[in-house]
Amino acid sequence: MKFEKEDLVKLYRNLVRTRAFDEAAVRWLAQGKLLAFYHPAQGGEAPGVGGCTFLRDDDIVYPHLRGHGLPHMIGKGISPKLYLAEHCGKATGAAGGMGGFHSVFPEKGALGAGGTIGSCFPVSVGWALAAKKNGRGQVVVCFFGDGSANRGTWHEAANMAALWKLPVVWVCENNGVAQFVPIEDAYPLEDLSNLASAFGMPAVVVDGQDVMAVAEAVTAAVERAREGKGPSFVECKTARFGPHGIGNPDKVHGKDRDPRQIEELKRRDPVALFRSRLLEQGVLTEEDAERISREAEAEVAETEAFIDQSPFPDDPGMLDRALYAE
Amino acid sequence: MKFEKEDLVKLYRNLVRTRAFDEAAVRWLAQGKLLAFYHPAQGGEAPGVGGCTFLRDDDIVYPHLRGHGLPHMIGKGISPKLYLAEHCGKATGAAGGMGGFHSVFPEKGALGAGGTIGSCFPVSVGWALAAKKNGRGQVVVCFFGDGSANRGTWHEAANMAALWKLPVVWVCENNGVAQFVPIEDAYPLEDLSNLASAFGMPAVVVDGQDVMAVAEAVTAAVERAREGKGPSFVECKTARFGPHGIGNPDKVHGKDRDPRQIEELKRRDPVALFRSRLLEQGVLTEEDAERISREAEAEVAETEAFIDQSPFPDDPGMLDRALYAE
Amino acid sequence: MRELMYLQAINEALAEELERDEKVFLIGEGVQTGTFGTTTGLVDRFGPERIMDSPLSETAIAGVAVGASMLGYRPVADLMFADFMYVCADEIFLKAAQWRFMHGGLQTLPCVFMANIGAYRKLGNEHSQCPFSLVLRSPGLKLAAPSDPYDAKGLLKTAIRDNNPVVYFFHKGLLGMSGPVPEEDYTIPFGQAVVRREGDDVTVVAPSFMGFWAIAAAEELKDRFSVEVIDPRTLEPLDLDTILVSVRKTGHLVILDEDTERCGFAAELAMQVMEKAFDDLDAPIKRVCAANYPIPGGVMEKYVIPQPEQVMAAIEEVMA
Amino acid sequence: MRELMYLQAINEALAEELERDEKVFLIGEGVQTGTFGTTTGLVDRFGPERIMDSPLSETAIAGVAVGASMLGYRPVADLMFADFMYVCADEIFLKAAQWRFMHGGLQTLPCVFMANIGAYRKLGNEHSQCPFSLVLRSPGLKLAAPSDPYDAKGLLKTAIRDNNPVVYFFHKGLLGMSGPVPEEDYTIPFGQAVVRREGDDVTVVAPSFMGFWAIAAAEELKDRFSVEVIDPRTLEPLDLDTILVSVRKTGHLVILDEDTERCGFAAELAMQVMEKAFDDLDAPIKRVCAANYPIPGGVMEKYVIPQPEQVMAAIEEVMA
Ligand SMILES: Cc1ncc(C[n+]2csc(CCOP(=O)(O)OP(=O)(O)O)c2C)c(N)n1
Ligand SMILES: Cc1ncc(C[n+]2csc(CCOP(=O)(O)OP(=O)(O)O)c2C)c(N)n1
Ligand SMILES: [Mg+2]
Ligand SMILES: [Mg+2]
Repeated sequence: MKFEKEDLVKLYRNLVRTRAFDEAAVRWLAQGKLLAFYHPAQGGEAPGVGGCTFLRDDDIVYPHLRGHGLPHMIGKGISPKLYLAEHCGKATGAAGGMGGFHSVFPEKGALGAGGTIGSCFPVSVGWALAAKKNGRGQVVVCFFGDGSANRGTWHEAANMAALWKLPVVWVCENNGVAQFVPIEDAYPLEDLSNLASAFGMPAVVVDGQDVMAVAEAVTAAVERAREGKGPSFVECKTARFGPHGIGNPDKVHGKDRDPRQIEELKRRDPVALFRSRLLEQGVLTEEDAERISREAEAEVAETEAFIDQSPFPDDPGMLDRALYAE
Repeated sequence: MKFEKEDLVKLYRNLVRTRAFDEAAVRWLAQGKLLAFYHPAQGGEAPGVGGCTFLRDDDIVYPHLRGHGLPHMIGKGISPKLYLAEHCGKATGAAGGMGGFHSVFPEKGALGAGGTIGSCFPVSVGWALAAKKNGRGQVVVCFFGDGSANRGTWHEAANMAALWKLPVVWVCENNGVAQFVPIEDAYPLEDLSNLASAFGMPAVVVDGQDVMAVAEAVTAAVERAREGKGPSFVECKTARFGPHGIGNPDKVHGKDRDPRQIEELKRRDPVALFRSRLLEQGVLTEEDAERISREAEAEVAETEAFIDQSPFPDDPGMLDRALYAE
Repeated sequence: MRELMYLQAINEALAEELERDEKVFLIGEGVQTGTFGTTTGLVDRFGPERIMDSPLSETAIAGVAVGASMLGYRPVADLMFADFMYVCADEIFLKAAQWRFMHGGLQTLPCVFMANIGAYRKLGNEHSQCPFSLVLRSPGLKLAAPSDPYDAKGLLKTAIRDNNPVVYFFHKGLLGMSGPVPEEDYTIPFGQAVVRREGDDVTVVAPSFMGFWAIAAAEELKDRFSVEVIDPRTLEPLDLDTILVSVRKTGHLVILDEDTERCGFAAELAMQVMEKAFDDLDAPIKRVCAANYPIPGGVMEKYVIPQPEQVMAAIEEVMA
Repeated sequence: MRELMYLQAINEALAEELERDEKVFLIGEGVQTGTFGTTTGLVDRFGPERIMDSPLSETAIAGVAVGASMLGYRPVADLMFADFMYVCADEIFLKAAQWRFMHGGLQTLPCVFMANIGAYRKLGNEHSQCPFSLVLRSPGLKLAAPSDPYDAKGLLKTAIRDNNPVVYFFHKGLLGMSGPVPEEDYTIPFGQAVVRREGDDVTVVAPSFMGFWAIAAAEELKDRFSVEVIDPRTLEPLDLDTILVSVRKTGHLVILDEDTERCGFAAELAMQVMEKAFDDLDAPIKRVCAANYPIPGGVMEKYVIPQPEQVMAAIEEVMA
């Protein structure tokens, strides 16, 4: 795929918006406005944003948990407003305030996500089988972490997808750690893309801090899937700048993660990297970049106002309506 | 490992005994003497017999379901008497008549087996971790079918075993079919040994109808594991001569398996193949071979008499004693 | 009316629904051949794209049911033995049951999980369970458990047309049972119990295979007690009204349940009856269930799973 | 006596048992760090071979517990949230629970599955369950559910020394609660309920976190009713005797259960009481449980999980 200028700007804008909303979510959690817990995306925005921004509306995304799917939803063109209202427990939220961090936007291919890590794989295969059956050329893109890749669900789903040449792309957001466990303690090889070889699936490893590299690799894999050639695997080497979840200590082996390592990681901030690249290439001017940041902040402010004005749900009748369909 | 003459004779004897007991089990099921169901080993005896005959007594085996573990138990030096008394529901059986097709012989490294296919993998990893911890040089050998290899339990267990270099050998008895589903409809590649590459585990493919080839490959893998070098994968290409279970139709895709294919398979009968090899090499004479067969039949007859004379259990107090340990 | 075996009735229900709605498909291990005969022959008519043999991967099979149903398909996932639900428990009990609810009720998941239940075949603990309460403790699922060919067909058709995940349990002891099944299209609404035998002295509620013994016991005891036998047919939704009407009439209740006793359907139903009709009860409710053990292999099975004598004893006790 | 927090009591129990018996080891995702503080710091004392961080693989973790326990080890598998038992259900409910039994009782499987239960934190359906009945429907497992630091320590030590698979549920709402914990070694026998508050009018059985509300309601209503509050501490084995003695005294029973109502512990206990003490009951038994829905995220949670007002209302109703 050849990216036009507006594609690059869109990609950048989505990255900036993701970062802005993610920071807001962290703030809101501290204020007690955002409910339950939050697992920030910071440092790991590029796989979701890069992997989703150029999908079709009817392509289907299984978001990874980082930012509770913010990068993926923003990439997919979904305004985070209803999602965040939901996460703040408001009646105006995407699930009427009873989903917590769960939201769906079916018209944009966001059909939800589960809370057990690794449950993404079998459900994605179900979506992909439906996509193959209906012949509309939809592709499913399933995002997951290095830790998620330890779950056995991967094996069954990957096998089935390869066997039946289903239109699904597996995008691994390998940030080298699963909550408190570094990948060296969870997988014996260097690259998780080796998992694909068990099923003869094509696999690539890309710099997951380079949003364009991600976009290119995922786009190629999506095209392949759309042509009926079956699944492939894209491993994005990415990073987690902070702790797993807000409130968790940022430790491995019971010890603080090495601050120098984190400094190192932060030097490859995906937003900053892409910003300088676009400035360098003259795709953006400093003013453009600042305007994009300002717009993102305005969008956040507008979202916050919307959330603040929204009531909490208070209708127990919702429960029955949500439990069973007619 | 260099096999001495007596090793070869032992291997042959175990093959012949396995076949004799397996045929007896089929007979007994038809007579209503053997309870529940039976999945004959015929055609697929070599992986279990070859893989177990040269293990240490304290090496641990997870038997595959073919023959409900007969090849593995016989290989492991366990008399099938108590196992078959159990399978016939008798109070003299290995589990007092309440195990059905489940038996244990802990002093011979037979710690039991589950009835959900694929549950062998996580339990084997538990055994292997214990073996590593206790430092006695025990090795776990886990036998499973091509169908079993579709289960996600494989992935979690194989990963953990490779990661922690556990002393376990994975022996796949690939007979090309899982109940009614041919392997082409269940796995996209030619060799299941490709599964090992996901974890950087060494893997070999051997002729599973050649009991010596199996014994050599498994012995090498066991030695490796015993030296602390971690798990490996042995794929044995083997066969199933009859239906999956007695009473099942022998079909794939709802159609009878091609009789020519079965004829083809039967031409490579592991017992007959080894017999001619040993006769050819002068390891056995015709008389030796016949004596071994007669002895096996005598053992079967003795076992049958034992079973016939044994009572059924009738003490409900067994239930409480079996449910919880003191 | 023509007679069909239970397994044929299931087969016919599948065939008719596959014919009626192209969104229906069947997936499972060896369904093209059919372990229990329930799916046999369908591939000849509907082809391998709709009668899908799958790898030995219950987790992925159940995942397919969950995922494909969200996109408008009506998958029927054949899990073979109900015991195997434990190997795909997340997919069935957290995903299928809860997906719609946890996302605010905006989606429908019209899928069916069919599985074989029941003991009495000496198959041991992992091929004999009747895990009603495993399903019932997960709201979001419906649960049908037919006890004859007529219901087997009618309930399966309803299950496939339902817009929610339905667990459909067919009993291995009933597979070969024959009974009348109309040729015309019919469905059986969920949540309608049926009174299998009328009586005035004692109510026996008996789902699935337990109905047999309820009827047998009623017959055996008919000179002493007039026994009313009720088959709930679906356990969720449960037709409590029919049961309450009966209990108000008889004042005595025995509940049969082939599932493990502890935290089972029998305890639940007893509690619901106590909550609604405590004053109508003339004696404590009795339950006859599988005792609180795994199901042993071999002949010891009889000490764990419900036996006909226990049913009679329970009726006598509750009437004593 | 010195005070410890509940999570510290758990941590200390682990430390003491790791110290006492070298066969004990801990395995789970990030246990070297500790999601709930319950395992934090242990790695410094016992090293990574005994405090084993594992891949994100509950199935393999549970498999390790099952397998290693057969060979004389005493693994403690930390499953993090109890909801995650669904992703390793075969290993816990068919293997751990049934392995000994189905092989004739010749082996012991001394392993512990520890997991965090409970709602009230708006964490949604997959991080808030309290799946008592899921465990109880599988005989072969024991189930401990401590409600204070003293019990948390004593029951965990008993669990680790028990020769059977034990599920140990600690409640997220209690983690930070402080209470007296002796310095000396002690264990709490399984199957001994404790009367938390004596009373004459009504018995309230309240496991785990529900004890709080039972006590609060008892206090609130003390001028009108004398409420006896019983904490069963272990649900299997269950100390039915203590409960029956109380019910025979009070004639009234309310059961609190944070698990989903349907087929739950409350129904089971009610049935057992009915079976043994029907004539001692002056009113129908009441239960207060999670309503038959998944647990919603956000504020809607309150319409599903038990609320203090419901406890009071149930006591008033049962006394009406
Ligand atoms: C089945 C299951 N096990 C454990 C958890 C708890 N948990 C949530 S996220 C997480 C780590 C995930 O790691 P990874 O997949 O690498 O994603 P990352 O957070 O690093 O992006 C864990 C252990 C869970 N939610 N579900
Ligand atoms: C979890 C689970 N799924 C399905 C079954 C039913 N079943 C028993 S054996 C078998 C086929 C196994 O195939 P394979 O592993 O290739 O072994 P083979 O019988 O060919 O030796 C099936 C589907 C089961 N027992 N457990
Ligand atoms: Mg990670
Ligand atoms: Mg096979």
